[in-house]
Amino acid sequence: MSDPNVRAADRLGLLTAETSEGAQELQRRAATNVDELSREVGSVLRLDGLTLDPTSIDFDRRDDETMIINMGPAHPSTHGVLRLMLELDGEFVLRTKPIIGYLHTGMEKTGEELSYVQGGTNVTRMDYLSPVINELCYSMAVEKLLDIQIPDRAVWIRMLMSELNRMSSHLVWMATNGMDLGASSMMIYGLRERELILAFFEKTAGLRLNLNYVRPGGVAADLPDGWQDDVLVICDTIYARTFEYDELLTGQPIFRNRMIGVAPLAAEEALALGVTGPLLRSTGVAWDLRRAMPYLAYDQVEFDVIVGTYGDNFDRYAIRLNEIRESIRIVRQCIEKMPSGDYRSQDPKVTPPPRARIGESMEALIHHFKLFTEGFQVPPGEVYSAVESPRGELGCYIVSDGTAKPYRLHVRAPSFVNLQAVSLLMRGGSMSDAITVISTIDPVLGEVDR
Amino acid sequence: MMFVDQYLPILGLLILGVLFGAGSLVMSAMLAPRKRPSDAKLAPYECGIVPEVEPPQRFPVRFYLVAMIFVIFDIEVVFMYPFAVVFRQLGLFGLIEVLVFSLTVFGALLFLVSEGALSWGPVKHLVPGMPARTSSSTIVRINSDSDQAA
Amino acid sequence: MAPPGVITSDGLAADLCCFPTLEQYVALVKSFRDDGFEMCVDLCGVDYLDHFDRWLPQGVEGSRFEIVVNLLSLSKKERVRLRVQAGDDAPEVDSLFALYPGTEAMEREAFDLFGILFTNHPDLTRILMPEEWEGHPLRKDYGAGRVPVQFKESPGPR
Amino acid sequence: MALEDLQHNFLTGPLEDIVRWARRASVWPASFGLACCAIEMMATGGADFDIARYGMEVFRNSPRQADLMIVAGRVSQKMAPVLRQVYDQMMEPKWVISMGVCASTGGLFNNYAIVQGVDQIVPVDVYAPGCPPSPETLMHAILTLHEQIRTGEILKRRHEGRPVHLDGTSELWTPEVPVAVRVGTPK
Repeated sequence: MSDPNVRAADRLGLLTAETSEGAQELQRRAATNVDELSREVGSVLRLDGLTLDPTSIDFDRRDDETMIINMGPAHPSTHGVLRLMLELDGEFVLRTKPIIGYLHTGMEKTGEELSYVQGGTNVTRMDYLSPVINELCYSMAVEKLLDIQIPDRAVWIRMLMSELNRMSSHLVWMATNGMDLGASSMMIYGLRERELILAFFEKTAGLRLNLNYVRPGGVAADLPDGWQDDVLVICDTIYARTFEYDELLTGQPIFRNRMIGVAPLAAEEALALGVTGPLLRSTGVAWDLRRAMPYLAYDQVEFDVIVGTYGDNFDRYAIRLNEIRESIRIVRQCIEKMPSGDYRSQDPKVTPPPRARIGESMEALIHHFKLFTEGFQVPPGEVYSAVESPRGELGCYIVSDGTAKPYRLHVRAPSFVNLQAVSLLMRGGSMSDAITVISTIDPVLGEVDR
Repeated sequence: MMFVDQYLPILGLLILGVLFGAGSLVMSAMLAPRKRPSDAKLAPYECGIVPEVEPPQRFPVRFYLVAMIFVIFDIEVVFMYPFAVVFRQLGLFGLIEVLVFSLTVFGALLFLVSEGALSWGPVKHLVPGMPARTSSSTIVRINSDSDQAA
Repeated sequence: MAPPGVITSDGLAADLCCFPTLEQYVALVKSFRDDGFEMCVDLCGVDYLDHFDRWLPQGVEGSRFEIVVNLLSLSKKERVRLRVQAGDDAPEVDSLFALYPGTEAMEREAFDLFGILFTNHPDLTRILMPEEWEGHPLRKDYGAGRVPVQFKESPGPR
Repeated sequence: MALEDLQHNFLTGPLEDIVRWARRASVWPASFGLACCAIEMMATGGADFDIARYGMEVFRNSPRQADLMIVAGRVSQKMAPVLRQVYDQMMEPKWVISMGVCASTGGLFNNYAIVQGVDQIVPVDVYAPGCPPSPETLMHAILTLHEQIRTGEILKRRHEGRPVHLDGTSELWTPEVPVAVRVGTPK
């Protein structure tokens, strides 16, 4: 692999032997150093107070008795291209090591080549289940750097769209979690409800996914007229349907058997691992950025933070199910309190002139042209802004050197950090638990690999 | 004569079986677009990864215990066949005999289950005294006024 | 609150920002942790090759590589950002694995994409790039690896 | 009257037509979801856009039982050998739909990490444009593939997938450009 620009085509010959990742893989016990071995076994964190391991599994099996297999990138239940190497003693998992990078798209490098105006399209493809929230985090960071205020209506539109996006992301999670546990009818219901939200996104932003709707300085376009009754229809149907899901899943013995008491996480372990979002709230820590560090207009809206009690899979399922209902409550309040006014800040540095004026005046045309080709200059400095994405705290760290392109764009992906809890949660569980653990952590590999 | 027509249907069935088996083999050989499978197709499928570590031959005992259960029931059924053919002539005596036989086999099953052959279920970490939880009873709602810090 | 010898400034974006030296780095993080910062939210590398003249408080001379650590206190609802100058050609920083086990993957990513070494890190291998990949992609001197696109200067239709 | 202009129907049709017609009817896709296009592929499999009407709702997870590989999403350099391995392990006859511009040409990400077009790794039959292609676009791509199967040769010798080199020359194989087919009205 001499020249980094060599495309895969020229090394096709030695391709099949190349799937092994050498040092990144799970090595035999003899070849792993002590810290790494204890981390993979998940014991470095497992506090002795929580003796959770059944006595029947002794964790220091000799190398030849255990089997190392990998739940590789092309696996139905790894929610994308996550590769997990598991050391199994028959059916029980002794060691786990996630190997990621199979969807690494070099987005942070591409982010440095795109101007601030174009940056949204790059960032929105990271967590492809909640694109609006990615763009929101990026735009808020840029606005903090530019130190500009956006009009009230834009704030409320952003909040409405990100809550709708949270609902659609949790619906996809309900669908895939049901499918992972064998309830494939849940897949059909979850995706069917999500189509309502995607139809509204298509009506507002023109696209179902990767909308590029939230931009630095406000939103791309105003809400379509008559949007209130669209959103009301969405809220009513999905609110009624959440009780159907509850009925479909919560009472079932198989579902309960595989979710209750499986893969618990304690608050200290979650904090030490830097885990955020529903995974952290399931351990009883009431930390939701929308409540703790309110951004947009979350302090003027009435909603509950859902916190679990036992920290196991069933709590994470219950949290996500109830968060859909909370999002519906927020969306209903957004409909009532939506202020009027312009949907984008009138600061000419950031917002292009309206289409109509371009035809008339030359300056508007030049201004429009310069803004979209070169983008706007951002004063030098650095900023870290964080929002609550359906998976946890999504942070965007931008360093700007005064030009129109960010000097360094780093996105703190919640799934990337939550994924580290895998070896801890799978410790001592059986293979079927491993599937539920991956599903309840809800990793989106687009943002894990960036 | 009686001898032939009694065994004729068995012969017919045998021929049909052979024909069907051979037929499908020949058809697939004829129609298959690619005769010799490439080495990739012979390799085991490990989610797209080419496995260098060949799977170990040693399997934990747990798998063999489950296999034992199958063997037990298999033998039981094999002995049931001749009984099923003549159970009318045997009458009550035959019935009791078979019940005794299946009870002894059931004893073997009980032993295996006590050995933990069937305890495969997901490993549960149940907190003692955990109530039966529903999706709304297991969560705590924190609204803005009762804002408890973490 | 910050221990002596560490220059703190309120930064441009109103977050508390500290600039510890390499020696004070782990000690400062430990003092923050005992001070109620329960979670290390983010750790990433930055390559300041083309932007050496960035704003730095006096007494801190900037180097090419920099490690930015983001700590979060859930009890006090505060964030603090630490920027450590990690050196120019062979950047080397202590690992925070002992204090915050959650930074293990972030440090591997900083090593993979920037080549910054972390002493006594349990498993310092690549995490995002293929194993035999040469070079650290996010460095400023690393080419973007662009393929000539058809309508620009490219060798004709593929 | 020569046999050619006889309007063949089910009874008198040649065996090849029937085999091709049968193959087209239930092409099972291998679930090879990578990125955002995978979510749209799931939505296509969902209730609203339902590809079950083409007999495709079963997303086989092992390549042994799959006929069609929908490469849904951007293929990174690390994933390229895995993609090739799964493709090799699929049974003949097999087809590939490259869903989305990232799979077809590297799309938005023209950088070191993404393989610029999956046709450098596996021979592609149909390219579905869009980022992500909406379920209707994917269904149109599937219908185009069905037309290709119905009218293509039955025992097409698929070369070992020699790749297309950057300089445009490819000694063994060039990606067959799908014939622009009017879908829906049978010939």
